[in-house]
Amino acid sequence: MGSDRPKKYEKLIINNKRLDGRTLDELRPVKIEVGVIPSADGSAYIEIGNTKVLAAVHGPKEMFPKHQMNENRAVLNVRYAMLPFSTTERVRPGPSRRSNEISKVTRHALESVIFLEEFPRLAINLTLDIIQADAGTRATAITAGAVALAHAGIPMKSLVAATAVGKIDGKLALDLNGPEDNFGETDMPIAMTSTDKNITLLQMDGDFTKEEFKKALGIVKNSIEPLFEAQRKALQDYYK
Amino acid sequence: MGSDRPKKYEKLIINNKRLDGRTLDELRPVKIEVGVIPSADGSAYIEIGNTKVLAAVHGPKEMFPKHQMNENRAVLNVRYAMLPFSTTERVRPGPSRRSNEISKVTRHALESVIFLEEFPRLAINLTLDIIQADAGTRATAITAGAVALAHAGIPMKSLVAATAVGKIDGKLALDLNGPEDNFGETDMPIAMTSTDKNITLLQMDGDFTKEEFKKALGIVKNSIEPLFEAQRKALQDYYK
Amino acid sequence: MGSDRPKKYEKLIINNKRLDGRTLDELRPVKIEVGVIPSADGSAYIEIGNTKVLAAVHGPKEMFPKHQMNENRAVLNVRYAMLPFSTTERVRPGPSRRSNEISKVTRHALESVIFLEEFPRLAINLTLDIIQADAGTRATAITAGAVALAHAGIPMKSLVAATAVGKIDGKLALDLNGPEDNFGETDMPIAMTSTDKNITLLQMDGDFTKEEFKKALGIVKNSIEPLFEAQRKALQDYYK
Amino acid sequence: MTILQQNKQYITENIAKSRDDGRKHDQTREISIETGILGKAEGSARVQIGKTEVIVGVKVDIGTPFPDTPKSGVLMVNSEFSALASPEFENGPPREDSIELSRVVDRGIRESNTIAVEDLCIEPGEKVWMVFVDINITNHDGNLIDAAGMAAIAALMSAKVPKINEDGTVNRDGEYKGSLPVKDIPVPVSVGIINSTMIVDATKLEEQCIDSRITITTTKAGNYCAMQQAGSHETTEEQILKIGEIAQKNGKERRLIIEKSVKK
Amino acid sequence: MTILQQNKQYITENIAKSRDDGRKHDQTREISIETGILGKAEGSARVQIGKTEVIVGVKVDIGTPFPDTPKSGVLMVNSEFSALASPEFENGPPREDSIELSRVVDRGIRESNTIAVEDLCIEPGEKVWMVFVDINITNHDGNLIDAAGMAAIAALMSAKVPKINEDGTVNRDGEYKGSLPVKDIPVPVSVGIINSTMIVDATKLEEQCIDSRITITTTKAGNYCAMQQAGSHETTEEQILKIGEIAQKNGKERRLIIEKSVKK
Amino acid sequence: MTILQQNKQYITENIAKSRDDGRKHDQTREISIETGILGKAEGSARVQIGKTEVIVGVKVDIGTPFPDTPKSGVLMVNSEFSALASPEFENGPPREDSIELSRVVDRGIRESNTIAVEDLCIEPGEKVWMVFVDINITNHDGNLIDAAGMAAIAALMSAKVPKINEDGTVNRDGEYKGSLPVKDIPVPVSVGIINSTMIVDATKLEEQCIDSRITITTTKAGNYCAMQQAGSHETTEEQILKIGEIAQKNGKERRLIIEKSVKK
Repeated sequence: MGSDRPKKYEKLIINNKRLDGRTLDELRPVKIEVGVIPSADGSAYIEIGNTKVLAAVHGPKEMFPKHQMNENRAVLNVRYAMLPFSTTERVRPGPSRRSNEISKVTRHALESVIFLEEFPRLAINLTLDIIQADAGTRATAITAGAVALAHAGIPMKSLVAATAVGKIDGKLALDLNGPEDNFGETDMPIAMTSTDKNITLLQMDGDFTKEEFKKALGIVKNSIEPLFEAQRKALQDYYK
Repeated sequence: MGSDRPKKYEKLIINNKRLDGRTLDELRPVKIEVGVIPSADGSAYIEIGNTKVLAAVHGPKEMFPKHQMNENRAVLNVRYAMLPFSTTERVRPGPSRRSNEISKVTRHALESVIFLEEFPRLAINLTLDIIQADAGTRATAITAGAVALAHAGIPMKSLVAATAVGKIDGKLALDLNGPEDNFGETDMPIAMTSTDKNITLLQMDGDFTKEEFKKALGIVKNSIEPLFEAQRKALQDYYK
Repeated sequence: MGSDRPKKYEKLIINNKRLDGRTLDELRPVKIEVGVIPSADGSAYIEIGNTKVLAAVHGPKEMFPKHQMNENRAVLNVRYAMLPFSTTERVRPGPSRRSNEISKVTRHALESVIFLEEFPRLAINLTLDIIQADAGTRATAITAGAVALAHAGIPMKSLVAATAVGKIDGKLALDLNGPEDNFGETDMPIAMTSTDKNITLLQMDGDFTKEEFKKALGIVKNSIEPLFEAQRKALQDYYK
Repeated sequence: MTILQQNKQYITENIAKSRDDGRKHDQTREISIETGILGKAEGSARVQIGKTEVIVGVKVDIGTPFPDTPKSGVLMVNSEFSALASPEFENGPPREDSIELSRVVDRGIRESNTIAVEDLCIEPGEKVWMVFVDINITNHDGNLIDAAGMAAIAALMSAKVPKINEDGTVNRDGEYKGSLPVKDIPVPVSVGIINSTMIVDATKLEEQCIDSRITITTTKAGNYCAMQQAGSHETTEEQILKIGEIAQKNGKERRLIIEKSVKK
Repeated sequence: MTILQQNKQYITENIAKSRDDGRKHDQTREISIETGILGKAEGSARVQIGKTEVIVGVKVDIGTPFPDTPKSGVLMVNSEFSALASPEFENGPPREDSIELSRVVDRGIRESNTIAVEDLCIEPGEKVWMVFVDINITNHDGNLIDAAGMAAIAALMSAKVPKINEDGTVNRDGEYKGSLPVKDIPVPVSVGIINSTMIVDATKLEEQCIDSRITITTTKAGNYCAMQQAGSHETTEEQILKIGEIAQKNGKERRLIIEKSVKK
Repeated sequence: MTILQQNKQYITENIAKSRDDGRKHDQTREISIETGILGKAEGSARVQIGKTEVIVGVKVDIGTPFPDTPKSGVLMVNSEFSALASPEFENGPPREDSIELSRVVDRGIRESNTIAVEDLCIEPGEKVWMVFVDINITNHDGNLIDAAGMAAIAALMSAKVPKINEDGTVNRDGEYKGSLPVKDIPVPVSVGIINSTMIVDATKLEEQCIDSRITITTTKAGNYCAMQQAGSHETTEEQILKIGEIAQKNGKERRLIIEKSVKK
């Protein structure tokens, strides 16, 4: 947040439009494809703006290692990884502290909608590979993960989609892209259920007054629907 | 041993007194408190001079991993660690070759007085965190560990306490402090049982003639009693 | 391959003789001794030129960790390691990507001649320590490994020996030594069975035309016999 | 049913009416903070919230800046869950929880600009101050993030910057240039939701009954600078907004305790 | 017998006559190559052989040369077997196979002098180009080495070298000096032997029946530049020589597909 | 009772009268030392004590001094317990024992000032000699520390320091400046106590019966420079003093063997 800005990003909002032409409460273009990984039980490919993610589900299957088994419900394992070539600076392969934390919050974001109790002692493994990163990788991964789980036939109460709302040049804006994330003041990733718009992921970095926070939550709630539509359409297209 | 000395440590002994005012066979001030960690089965906090250690015992409890279980007796696991902020230069978190070796000799120093055969197949876990290090951390940890084991109700034949005897400016001195350890010639950590003054830990670095060695052992034997008294008092105070 | 050559290696072949006096299809001197490691079930020490390798076999014995057990046959575990002092530049202790790959191809090179199906659920462990490295360490290790397996009484269809054939100064040459490996164009390690001269290891780096490749294979086939003889003699000498 | 399961059921069923230890839903256990407790660290603090205890040490050293930020010092927050603190930490500490805790504390400090890394520059591109904040859990009875967050900021506020010797090394003889420049007092407040009831400062036993935990860090100005939701249950917008208010109120109270502890 | 065992038995018994998917013994599944698919990598390619899919990204950065080769840049080939790609990769990826794959691909490129590391020198002893070739398996249906090898060379051929900014850093705004100098097109061809029958481009199921696998990499000139045998069965000299010919023929065909994919 | 247990019982009961292999209590098995056995190491030695065998290689290289000791070279002692040497080393080597062994050997060398690190300075703050002493256990039949300690000092005494090339790199063509400056000959002697009986040079089987092991390293002058007690039994002051005398006597004898091995 707030490092030295190159000239071309001196202003991120001009005439209430952002540099990529979007309005302040507009999502980036979204594209979702289902069933892209034949050997997985469920899979999805997603593009949100320039962020590209592959999601695959294997399971429900035997838990390994066994001592992590839960007698009463399935365990959801989530592995989020930025591939080495996904960003401007090469990412060292292997888990990092950042990817560990994101795997955890992503797991929490999706667990609440899965009927895990239907598969005691089993594991559901969700792998999320960030192919290309341009802000919002965890939100994009969650949106893809929910589709891959549905495609795998895992019973779910609801879909989940995620995006971010932030503050750039002092104004609230939905679904930050790369430069907006780098040079903006605040970033708040949020995941919501499709049924009730309940919140399953909430993180925030930066600065929000109480009023800004309330308004930011409202923007997401009012503008997230296209993500659910894209999820449903991708699943319908697959089964057509 | 023997690196360049700053001016203030040019002489470590003046008129048979050390820089902190102690005589050559005098222990540093000792303070022990029992039961400082509520969630542990036994615990102790100790200060010996400026060295500060926390000790906690969990167990006897199920052994993990199972394949390290001993059919005939309990296994004592000892984890000695210098916390990152315990010394002038920050210590990298995680085990080191040094802490591995000290964990081993500390385990040996305490095993001989525990009736391990009373708890076949179980584990007794002793954690020793060095909060602040000013020479003698392993000796101080052993002294604290014995108290924590007693507080946990582990049956023991005897208490064990430890200190060091060294050679500074050519003279034998008991319980070296930081500068004495850094600029002295020899350091010999020793642990003894309270009942027979038998030796359960012996290490030595530096230079001792046969006569110095004999004299050094005698100094410890004659001057270690205050440590046992402090241990007993701490345990009594706790149960008062 | 092909880095800047010091003066003394400007020519690797003079009058059809190599710098160490060998002809192009001549092996380096070989020396094998059996039973050098008393605590192992089978062992061998080998020198091929200046390359020196210790091989030891433990087993057949219980598999650890158990989940790698094979119900139908023994598992051959191979550990190839360059000791830290084996080369001009010190080698960091511990497995590397290179040693991992070599352990794998070495395992493959030997598995085909062992009656693994005679020992279901068990492990045969082969350790190969490179004491001194002067080209051909994997080939030398395979030749030693086969002898150690035989010495351990593991039933085998055939012996296996390995060497390399390469291209130096444009000509095919057998069993490259250190400078020939460093300054030559091509290196092809090969392992063969003693019974049928079948191939159980083949790797190649460099440049071979189809004709060179065929000729290279022929050179090995025609000149490898002394290695089998040395293996047999070492085993006979041991049992004498 | 195991005793633990019985306890959990009891707590879950009764939480709307009363808490196990008699506290009000928005009541924090007694907080005690002591700073300057460690002789070899440039800053330090011990925080106790009920039986939960955390020690933080701050080490200040000279290092080289990262190539892409030549004028910025380095702030590192690390945490270790010592096997001392809980029987559950013995078979390997909970890596994921430990990473999350340190990252949430780190973000609170970083995003509130409490430590401006530009202030830590000594010589651009060559030498900067490196500030290590090491969190050590000493006893775990719940609410570790709040305890760690308070201990971290108290330790930073108590920290001194050493003088630099003539040969460019850090003076380790106890001579200081002054205090570490600390601009804000970020305070994390974690709220647990059990069966739709919101509680502040959950004990370890209560945490085992929690559906969701939301941590919100507030600044002196009362603004939000970091948030983190955990747990596998949904929360509603209304709950989140309410938690924001709880965090402001409790954050303010705790900030006073922190300020007092550093002054004395 | 499990279904897998039945499948394996069926394949093994019938392979001399016919392959499961009707292909001829020396026939490769349909190959599709797309380059320039990644916006943040200097070079990239996706290769599909049947259902097998591999993505390779090439990152180009400035670094310091190794002390013993001050005039040489650095080429690094790395591979990750993502848990995405196969149920077998989930309990820890097959480290040994992953290392072997990247080393075989690396040797094909290195030994054919495709990238001359001397061409990557910027300032001897000080600054060189570092080229990272990262292989990611996206779906595993057999023949990973061939797919990875083709993707790696296609990605390198499509790669650009960034301009250097005035302050010596890499230009990351999409301004390029030109293409990465690529001198050859090494192509690995793997041949599996099942019951003495040689097959090209084995599927995952076929690979489970394989006695031996020999991979031979050929250059534009049709020469061999790298070989690797795997599997615990012996092969004969005749088989190896035959496989050399198969590798030449198939290598030539695949090279054309690669060249076409990069030109478009 | 297993055979091992029967053996242990037999040894324990009879040790006061006689040892399994007929040796006297203070008698060491036959020692054989050979130096200069490795062509690529600057120094090397193989030590056999009975069936126990240890190889040590010394590598000498140029490196940068640690910032806090700019005028001192670096001495590193490392040990690997190869899976070769014992069936017990196969499921992961005994890390703790390996660390202890190398640290006890290291302390013997370091505390006796055998290698004065100041003598290893080439250019203060810039370049120093780094001496790596790598211990490799080849066959384990007990008394590893003594064998390793003897091999380490013999290898150091046989070690040469390479010439430095004009470009500042180490000459690796076998041209040497001279011997490594070695000032003392520290010798560790380990004494085991079984049922109050003290024995020197325990075999692996005897080690399994040992209550305590005390290792004392002596210098040429007969002084003690390093000690290490192991084992979970108490020892008395009298025992320790007696062991000191045993270490002096045996150390003197072994020192002669080492000296002879290096001279020839």
